[in-house]
This record gives sequence, structure tokens and C-alpha cells, in this order.
Amino acid sequence: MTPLAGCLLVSALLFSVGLAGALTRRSAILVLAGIELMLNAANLNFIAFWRFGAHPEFLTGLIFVIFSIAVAAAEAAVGLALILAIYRHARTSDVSEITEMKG
Amino acid sequence: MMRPESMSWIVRNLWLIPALPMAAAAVSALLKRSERRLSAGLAIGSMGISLVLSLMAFAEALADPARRVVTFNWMQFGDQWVQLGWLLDPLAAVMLVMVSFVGLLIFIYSLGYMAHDDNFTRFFCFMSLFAGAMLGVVIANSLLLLFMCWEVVGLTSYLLIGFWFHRPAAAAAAKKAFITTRVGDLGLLIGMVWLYGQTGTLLFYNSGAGCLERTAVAGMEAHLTVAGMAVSTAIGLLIFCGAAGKSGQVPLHVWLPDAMEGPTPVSALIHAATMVAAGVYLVARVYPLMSGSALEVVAWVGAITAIFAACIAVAQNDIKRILAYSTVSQLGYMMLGLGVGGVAVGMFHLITHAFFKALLFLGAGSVIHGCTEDQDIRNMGGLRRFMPVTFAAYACGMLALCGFPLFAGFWSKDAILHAAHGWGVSQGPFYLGAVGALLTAFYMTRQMYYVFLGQRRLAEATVSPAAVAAHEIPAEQIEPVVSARTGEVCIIEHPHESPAVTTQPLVVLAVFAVLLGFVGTPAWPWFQSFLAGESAGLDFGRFGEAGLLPLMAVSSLIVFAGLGLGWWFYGRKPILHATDPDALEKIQPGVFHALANRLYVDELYGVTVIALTRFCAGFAAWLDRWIFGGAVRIVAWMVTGVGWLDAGVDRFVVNGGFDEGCRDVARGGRLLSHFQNGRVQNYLRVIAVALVVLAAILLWGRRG
Amino acid sequence: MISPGAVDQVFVTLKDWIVFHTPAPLQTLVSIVIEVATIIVVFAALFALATVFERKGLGRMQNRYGPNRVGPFGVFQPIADAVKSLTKEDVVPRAADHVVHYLAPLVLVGVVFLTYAVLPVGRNMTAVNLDAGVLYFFAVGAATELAIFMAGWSSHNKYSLLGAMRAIAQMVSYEIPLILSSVAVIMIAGTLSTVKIVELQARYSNGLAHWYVFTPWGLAGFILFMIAATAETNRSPFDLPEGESEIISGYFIEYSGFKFALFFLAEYLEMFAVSGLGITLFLGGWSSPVSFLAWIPSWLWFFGKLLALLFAFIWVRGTVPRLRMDQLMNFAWKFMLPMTLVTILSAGIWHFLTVAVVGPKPLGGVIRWLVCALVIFVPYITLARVLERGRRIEKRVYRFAE
Amino acid sequence: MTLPFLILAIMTLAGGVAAMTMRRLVHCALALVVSFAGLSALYLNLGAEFAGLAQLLVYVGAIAILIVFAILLTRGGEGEPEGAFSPAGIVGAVVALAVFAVLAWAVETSGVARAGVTVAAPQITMREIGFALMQRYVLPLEVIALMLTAAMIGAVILALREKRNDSAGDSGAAQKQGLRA
Repeated sequence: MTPLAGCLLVSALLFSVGLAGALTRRSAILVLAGIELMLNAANLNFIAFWRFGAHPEFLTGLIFVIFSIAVAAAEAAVGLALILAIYRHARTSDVSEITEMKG
Repeated sequence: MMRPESMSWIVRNLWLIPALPMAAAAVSALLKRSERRLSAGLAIGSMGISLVLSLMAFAEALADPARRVVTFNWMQFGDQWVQLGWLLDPLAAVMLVMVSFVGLLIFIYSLGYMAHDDNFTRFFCFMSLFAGAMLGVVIANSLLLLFMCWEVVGLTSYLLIGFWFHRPAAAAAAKKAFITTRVGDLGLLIGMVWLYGQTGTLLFYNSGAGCLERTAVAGMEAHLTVAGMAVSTAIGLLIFCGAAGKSGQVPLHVWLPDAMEGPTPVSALIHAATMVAAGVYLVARVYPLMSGSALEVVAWVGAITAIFAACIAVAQNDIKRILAYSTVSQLGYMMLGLGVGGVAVGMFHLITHAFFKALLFLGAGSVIHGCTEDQDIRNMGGLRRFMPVTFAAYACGMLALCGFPLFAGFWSKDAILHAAHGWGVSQGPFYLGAVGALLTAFYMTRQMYYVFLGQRRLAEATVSPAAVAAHEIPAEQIEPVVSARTGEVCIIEHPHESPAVTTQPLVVLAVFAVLLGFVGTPAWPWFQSFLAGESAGLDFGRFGEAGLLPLMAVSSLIVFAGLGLGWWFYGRKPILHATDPDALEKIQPGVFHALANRLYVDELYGVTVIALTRFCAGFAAWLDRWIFGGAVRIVAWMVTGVGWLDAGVDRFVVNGGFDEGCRDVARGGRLLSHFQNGRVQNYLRVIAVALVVLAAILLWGRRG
Repeated sequence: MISPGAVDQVFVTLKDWIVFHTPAPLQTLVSIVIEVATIIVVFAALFALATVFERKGLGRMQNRYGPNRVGPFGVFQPIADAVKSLTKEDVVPRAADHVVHYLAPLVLVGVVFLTYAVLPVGRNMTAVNLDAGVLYFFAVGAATELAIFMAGWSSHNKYSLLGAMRAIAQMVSYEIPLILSSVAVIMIAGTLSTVKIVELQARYSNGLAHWYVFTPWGLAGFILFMIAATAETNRSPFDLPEGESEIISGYFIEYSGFKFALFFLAEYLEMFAVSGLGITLFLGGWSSPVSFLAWIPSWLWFFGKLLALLFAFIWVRGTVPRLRMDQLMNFAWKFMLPMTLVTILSAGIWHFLTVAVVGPKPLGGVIRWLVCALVIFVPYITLARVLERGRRIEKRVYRFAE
Repeated sequence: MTLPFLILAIMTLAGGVAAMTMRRLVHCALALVVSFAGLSALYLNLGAEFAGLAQLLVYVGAIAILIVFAILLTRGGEGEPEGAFSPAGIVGAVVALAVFAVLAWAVETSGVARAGVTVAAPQITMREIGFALMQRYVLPLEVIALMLTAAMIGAVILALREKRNDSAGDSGAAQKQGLRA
């Protein structure tokens, strides 16, 4: 197996783990954590393709990951603030109980 | 393009003119509400400097009327640089001076007018932003930059119309203005994109490579598109859409009268003098794009707007609304002038109109202020006695607007009518314009009689004795009378003249309303030749041009006829009570009501455009709920249980019958809607399964 | 006669000699082990020394002797302390989360030691010359917050949890001015490598070193950096997370024996590390301030500066009273953050005020200095006045006492 | 495939699995940190120094702390541990497995598993990254800056919004207590 394929497989596994968490866990925070894991798996792919791609000197994958990390920070901040707001409102952070848009 | 170093200081630093008011707006946006003096000082100071700079630019253009442009790289998209820039030519110079001068006067006027408003700081912030954006529109040498400033102008217009947003009418008017102008701007945007697609640049002038220069325009004229139209014509018409929206041309005029919900200085600045003129200016700016058939459209739209709005103005009772319709009508004249006579004709009317309409609006503001915020002309009357300065200034503005001989409006309107008369395509616009002039004189006379002349009709505002005792109201403004209704003695407050800070701008503007026309008379067409980059000499012989003097005589006659008609209806017998029906209403109640209801355009839009939008929204909602939502449900169903489908099919087969089947399907749908249960993870699961299915299909397909 | 250069490089030479005499396959490993071991030993010893130093220093400031029983002048006190903490019973609360409780001090100490990897303690004496050294320092340092959270949460004690929350909030808030004040240096130096930053400062003109602290933005940045560093290491007057009068001992309240000693060690190590970074960024690292003192070995300069900063820490602790939580947060967000942004602005102006703009050297340099100082000073005065204006000293109201 | 890569990959995955399966939320968060740290080490191993350190700084230094705070503020730290295994959980796991199978299949069929050649790690200096960010990618950078500002404001507003009501409720309760006293 080539290093690229190894990276891709690790990333696929990480993605699936994150997805499994996001699908099964009831705590909204853990769902968010699962999504973060999926995002990280995607980042790993970018890094791997950049590293083993044809033109690493163009930095495209690397820069993409840097931006992606910045976006993830924003996403986590807003997501967690949302969870807090919902928790204050509904007194729970269990996603299977938060099913109403009205409140 | 000249090298920047070789240009004079003012050309290189032309950007300062819009930048200063914008900077003032930015600073006063950060100020606290209590910093009233500072924010007003910033706004007026920056506007004053802008005026000085504008005058310098004007002098520069006078000295050398050649067009000078400065471009700079703005932003890189991939390999291409988007360029922006500014330009100085006589057209821009004239507009600069007009906008900054009128703006400055209105700022000073607002000091008095808004003095008691809580949000004084915010007001000046918005006004400065508006002025900056408007000046940006004027100097832009790139359709993109113009469009950006244009949208800022639209935004501030929205903010200012809705300045008193706690009044539902103001909020609704702001929304209406914003949405209506957006309709036009959509056309402008499409035109802009198309223009970029055709020429690859949005710079107007760029030493031969700009989109308004010969090579680009010739290329676009040679290229035909739908219905045999040249591309340049199509683009010109699209850009005209934007101009029509902003300048309130039929059929997008509906927002302008409603916009009078804003504070009066706003009405004056935005909706009379500058912003609405932006549309006219835009058409003048992209004039090279406007080939014959596009100009025909412009002329016809202008003529129809002129007469249409003038008709409606006849039957309005709100002092500002009359002026608003008058503005729409005059904007129609400007468009007509652009369409039939060229840039100079339209722009001349734009400039003169800016001054006398600002004057009229500010006068109306003064009247409203004096009458304790009442805007209904039926409740006024006889104000000449109480507000002499306002009356005199207002009369000047009114005569200028009517086109009374030798006043500013006379020369500019006459130039338009003359051009329309000589138009080769059709005589229709000329007659429409002439009738419009008659109506203009008529409704303005009506307004004068209602507001200033005759006798006082207001159920006068009573004031409490305590306020009198506390000397809150000057003694000369109050008068004890016996109330006709109750028989008691009460103290009434007279309308009062506004403070000097309000009347001084009026006087200045009045001087301009009288005299400004003389820069563009046929004998000395200085303005027209300045725009064309030539010099003009005084030559009374030009009056001898064929048909000119007779036409002037005819138009004067029309004005006198309008004034006479007005006197006949409203001046002969004084109007005694506020509740009396209008003189016109007595003769033709049906027509009057139709006009008073603005010819039902809003209602027409209500049952057509808005209803259509509602219907579309409803349809989309239906589509979303039933078609797309149904699709989602079906997918969910496929995933989670084929069993239900089986059961449904079973029952369908066993029970037979089409009706039964239908009922089952309905029941199945209801059942499926349980899967639309708001649980995020269900949705996520469906997405994941869809991903698996899609990827599997792709991979399977590629396998061979 | 031994040349100054040889003395300067004596440790480097020694390491090279040892590595040279080991079998080839093991050379990399041995080199790493030597570096790591040196760092651990030297800084742990410095920790021991610093405890005595601090206790005696504080004692002198409070008109008493401090420890003076073990050894001459009490210098062997740390050994006694070490023996005591090693032999004490290690109490773990029953409700605690045992694994996390056990891991927290280890993670903390480990992470802090990791940051030393990029500190240049002398010429050619940097464990890892990373291209992104400063970034590495902050990235690894960020993990200490997590260790503190682990300690606070796993103890299952509300005081420790409160202490941990306070500590994290404080560290997150002060991390921003800490990093931003370094950004000015990074901008001017044009590199993130600690080694290169020091080399850039180790140049001399007119006998004076090019330390960044000699520039107006560097001086302001250094002061801001050290304030933020004090808060970042939870030192007095920012020691709210362990404010005895409120939450007893904060996040390590449930730790005893050697684990407690590890927390203690970590706190001092953090202080050394962040001081070391401050020295590297602003005080010219191992370089001497004036060229005629350059013969003194570089590592002596570094540790001399470190001890001086340590003394400053002790002095501040003995002088300034503890802040309140709201004062702490207001200070970070309303004062530190704007001021660090101003220093960055000033550094940018410094960069563009080249000789071509301000004129030739002696006068131009002074103008440049004054302009940049003004850029910092005016916002400082304005900000201070604005912050003072809203404050009214009122009668204290005890909300919960009535 | 080198040994460090394997170790780091296992560390990352183990952290991820632990984060998604442990019962106490705080443990999950800590396991998540292990996963993030492993990933950042993987980046470093792949020669992406800046991305790795940024990952460490942002994920371990900020996002993990945020998550921990959120857990404590929603009382997840002391509440009853939730059960991870349920029918829905098994379905979710199966779906995730299917996703992995498809992804692995894609990797397998795409040819990178066999054809790729190992190239030397590119030598990228911080300076080049800085220039790339400030020149070619300056527009995205500005957009990101704007977006971060917006996100910050949004998060603050979201987190603050109902606080006023809460404090109003508190003062109401205090008033009631005062009345009772």
C-alpha cells in the first residue's frame, strides 16, 4: 500500500468513526464532536493529496486546510453557542428530544 | 490616459470628495447618542470641505474640459485585476458641485429641523453616508464602482426613509422603496454583467479600452441579439431599468411618493435633489451606449411619466406628496430631455430642478414645522401672514417649477420641449410634455392657494395656559379666542416662522431658483457647451432660430393658462373650511377620486405583481411541502422499511379498486410523514445512506 | 588561555564529543536523550533554586528571614521539601475520576517541558530549531489549559472545578494578548523561528544590541507580554484560580504528596518557559546588550536574564494585591487587547518609516522612535482615560449579606 | 507506510473511537483531544508543519476547551452517563460501516493504492506560506477574517441572548424571597 492510500484509509476510518458518533450519540455536543472528526478526516485528505500530489509547491491543499481549520473554529464556536442557547431554552442537550422548531 | 503625476492635484485626489463624508459617517456611527454637536459638526464640516474640493474640480474642468481618468487595481481574481477608478469631466464636475452644494445646505437646514430628534447622531451619520455614496456615484469611472455606490445610496435611502421606523407607515415605505428600486437594479446588474461579458471591462473610459469608448461600443452595435436589437441597445435598456427604478419612472414610480414618510430634509436631499437624479445621471453617463431605439424608449417612458405623475399630483392633499409626484413628473421631463435632446438638455433640467425642488421641499418642511407637524394642505391656508420668508422663497420655487418666464425652470423645460418638438420620431412626447407643463402650473397654483393664500382654516392647536405662563411659546404666537365648538375661551397657537438656520438655506436656494436658468439660455448656452467641452459666446441672434421664439411663447402661454386655471378653481372663492370638497371634485368627482387614489397603481400592483409573488411563494411552499418533502419522505421510507410499501401494495392488490388505492396512498403519505420527525440524526442517516448509494453507483459504473 | 568562544560553546562541544564516541546507529537517539535530559535536569534544578529564592525574597520583602535552617542560609531547603513530598501519603478522593486525576499532573509537566524544545538558551543551544518555533511554543502551551481542566474536573470537588474554570477562562483570555504582543516581533523579524529572532537581535550598531525592547513597540510589547505571561502562569496578582480566601487552593486542592509537587514544579516551569520566550522575543535571547560584554558566555546571559525576570515576578508577587475576577477580565479585553493591537500598528509604522522616509541615521532614527512612541502613547492615554471615566467609586454593596 | 505514521494513525483512531463510545462526556472530550493531537502529529509527520501546529493551537487550545466548557455548562459533566448502545445506535454504526466500506472501495479502485510513487517531503518554509496567504490567497483570507468576526459576534449574541431573561427571573425570585421574608 502506498503512503497516500494509507492516509486515505486512515481518513476514511476517522470519517466513519465521526459519522458513527454523530449518528448514534444523543448528546448534541458529541454530535458536534463527531462532525469535527469528520471535518478533520477531510483535512487529512487534503494534506495527503497535497503531500503526495503532483505539485506540492503550489501549497493549495495546505492553505485549504489552514482555512478549513479557521472555519472549524468559527463553526465550533457558533455550534456550541447554539447548543448552550438550546440547552437554556429546552433544559436538555439531547438531540433526540430537540425535535420542535417551535419553542 | 495621462500619467497620474502629470495631472493636477485635484484630479489625483478626487476620491477625497466622497471619502470625506463617508469617513464622517464612519466616525459618527461610533459616537454616542449624546455627541450631537460633534456628529453634526463632522457631517457639515466634511461636506463643506467636499464642496470646496468640488469647486476646485469644477474650476479644473472649466480650465480644461478634457476628460481625465484615474484608474487603479482593486482586487485580483485569479489572473485578472479588477480595476476601479474615477474621472473628471464637465458632466461629473457639474454634478459634484450640485450635489455637494445642495447637500451642504440641506445639512445646515437639518440642524434646525432635526434638533429635537433623539437620534440626531444617527441621522447625520446616515446623511453623510448618503452624501458620500452619491458623490461616489458621480465620480465613478467604473460601472462596478458606480454600482457599489449606487447600492449604498439605495441602502441609505432605505435607512433614511425608515428613519422613524417606529411609525409603521415609514417602515413600510422604506421596505417598498428598497424592494421597488431593487427590481430596477436587477436589470442594471444583468446589464452590467452582460457589458462585462461583451467588453471585458467595466471601466467607462480607459484610453480607448473602456466600455464606453468607440471600439467597444462599435463592437456591441455590430453584434445583434434577440429581435434584431443591437447588444448595446439591449444593455442600454437594462441599465435604463436601474435608472428608472431609482428615478421613479413609470412603472417603478410607486415608491417615491411613499418615501415622503422620511424626515423632510431626507425628502429634499434624496428624493428631490440628488438620489432620484442619480438615475438620470446614470443614463447621461452611459449615453454612448444608448443608440436610437433605446433612446426612443427613454423618451417615451419619460414623457408618459411626466404626464402621469402630473395628473396624480393634481388631486393630492399632502403637501409633500404633491411635491413628490411633481418630482416624478419632472424626472420624466429629464428622461424625455435625455431621450430627445441629448445629455445637455436632460442634465440642465436636472441641475435647475435640484435647486428649486430642494427649495420647495425645504419650504414644505418649514411649513410643516410651523404647523406643528401637520402635512394636510386642507388644514393650512393663510400662512403668508405668519411665515413671510418661507412664503417668498416658496413662491420663487413654485414659479421656477411651473416654468414661469425667466425663472430657472422656464429655460430648462423650454429646452426640453424645444428638443421634443424637433424630434424626428414622433410628436407624441412633445404634446404629452406640453400638457404636463399645464398641469404642473395648475397643481402648483392649487397648492399655493391652499397653503399660503386665502384664510386660515386650521382647527387651531390649543396650548395649555401653563406652557404660556412658562414662556415656552413666544407671546406673539398665541392668541386667546372663543372656541366655536365649546364656547370657551382658549388660547391658540399660531403657526410661526422657522428659525434662521432653517430659512437661510431657503433664501440661498431661492436665489438660485431664480437665477440659475440664465447659464443655459438659448442666447448664451454656456451650460450646454460646457458639457460638450466648448466655449459659448453671448449671441441674441440665436433666439431667431426657426420656431424657437414661437415655441417659447406657446410654453409661456401654457404656463399662464395653468396659473389662470388654478386661480379660477381655487383663488376666486376663498376656501373656507378644511372639510370642503375640492373645487375639482365638485365638477368631476369620479376623475378626482381616481387621481386622488393615485390612479390605483398601487392597487394594480397589489392584485398583479404582489398577488403573483404571493401565489409563487404559495406554490413554492406547496411544492416544498408536497413534492420535495414527499420525495424526502419517500427516500426515508425506502431506507427504513420496505415492509410498509409491501403492506401498502398488498392491501392495494387485495382490496382492489382505484379509489381505495388512492386512500391508501394518502394514508401511506401520512405515515411517512412520521419520518419527518425533526430528529437531526435521522436526516443525517439518510444523507449517509444516500452517500453510500451514490458512491456505490459511481464506483460500479467505473468498474469496467 | 581558554578563548571566550570555547567557554561559550563548552556544552555544545561536550555533547558533540559524547555523540561522536557512541556507535553510529545510536547517535541520533543519544543526541536527543542528552538534550532532553539536560533540559529536565537544568530546569528542575533551577526550580529548586527558585523556590528558595522566592521564599527568601518574599521573606525579605515582608521583614522576615525566610527559610534559614537547612544548610547554609537555608539553600538545602528544596531537598528537604522534596523528601517530604515524596514520603507523604498520596491521597486520592474516593469520588475522583482516578485515571484522569492521575494523568493531569503528568500531562501538565510533560506539556510544559515540551515547550522548552524551541528555547535558545545559548548560542547553538536550541534543542529543536523549528521553522515555526514561536507557533510551536504557543500551540503546545495551549495544552496546559486542558491539563488544568483535567485536574479540576477529576477531583470531583466544587472548589477545584471552580478553580479550573477560572484558570481556563483567565488563560484563554490572556493567551490572546500574549500571542498578539509576540506578533509585532514576528512581523518585524519576518520569521517564526526563535533561533533566527535571537540572531537578528544579536547584531550591534554603535555598541548597542538590536534588542526589540529598545524600540517603542518592543518596550510596550514586552511590558504587555510580561503582564500577560504573569496571568498565563497564574502568578500573583493574577492568581485567582488558587485564591486561598475564596476557593482554598483551586484546581489542585485534592492533590497531595508528589502530585502536588508536580503541580508546583509545573507552575515554576511555565514561568521559566514564558520568561524564556519573553527573553527570546524582546530581550535578545542569549546576546549581550552592549558589544563590549559579548565575551561573557551566551548561556550565562540567558540565565542571568531569566533570574532577573524571576526576581521581577517575585517582586510583583510581594507588592501587588490580587485582582477581582471582573477586573481581571476587563483588564484583558478592554486594555490588553487594544494595546497589543496598537503595538502591532506601531510596529507596522516602524517598518515603513525607513531611512528614505525619515531621513538619515541619527536624526531620522530619533524621529522614527518618537513617532512610533507617540503611536503607542496617545492610544494608551486615551484608552486609560476612557476606561477611567465610567468608573465611579461607590459605597460597596454586599448583595448576599443582607 | 512508516512506523511513526502507523503509531500516530492508531493513536488518532483510538482517540476518535474512544471519543465516540465512552460514556462520560468529559472522557469523550479528553479522548477527542488525543485524537486531535494525533492528527496534528500526523500533519507534522506528513511535512505540513504549519497546518499541524495550527491544528494543535486551534483544536486542542480552543475547540477542545470550548467543548469542555459546553459540557460543564450543560451539566453534562455530572449528569447521568448516557447509554451508547440502542437500536438506533446499531443502525447508525451499520450506516457508518457502510460509508467506510464505500470509501475504502473508492480508495481501492481509484488506483492510488498501487500507482503512487513516494515523493520527497516538500520543503515548505513559513515564509512561503506567509507569501501565499498574503498574495495569492489574500481574498479568501480577508473573507475568513470577516467570517470569524461574524461568528464571534454571533456566538456572543447567541450565548448572551437569554441571559437577560434568566437574570430577570433571578431578580423575580429574589423579590419573591424578599416578600416571603
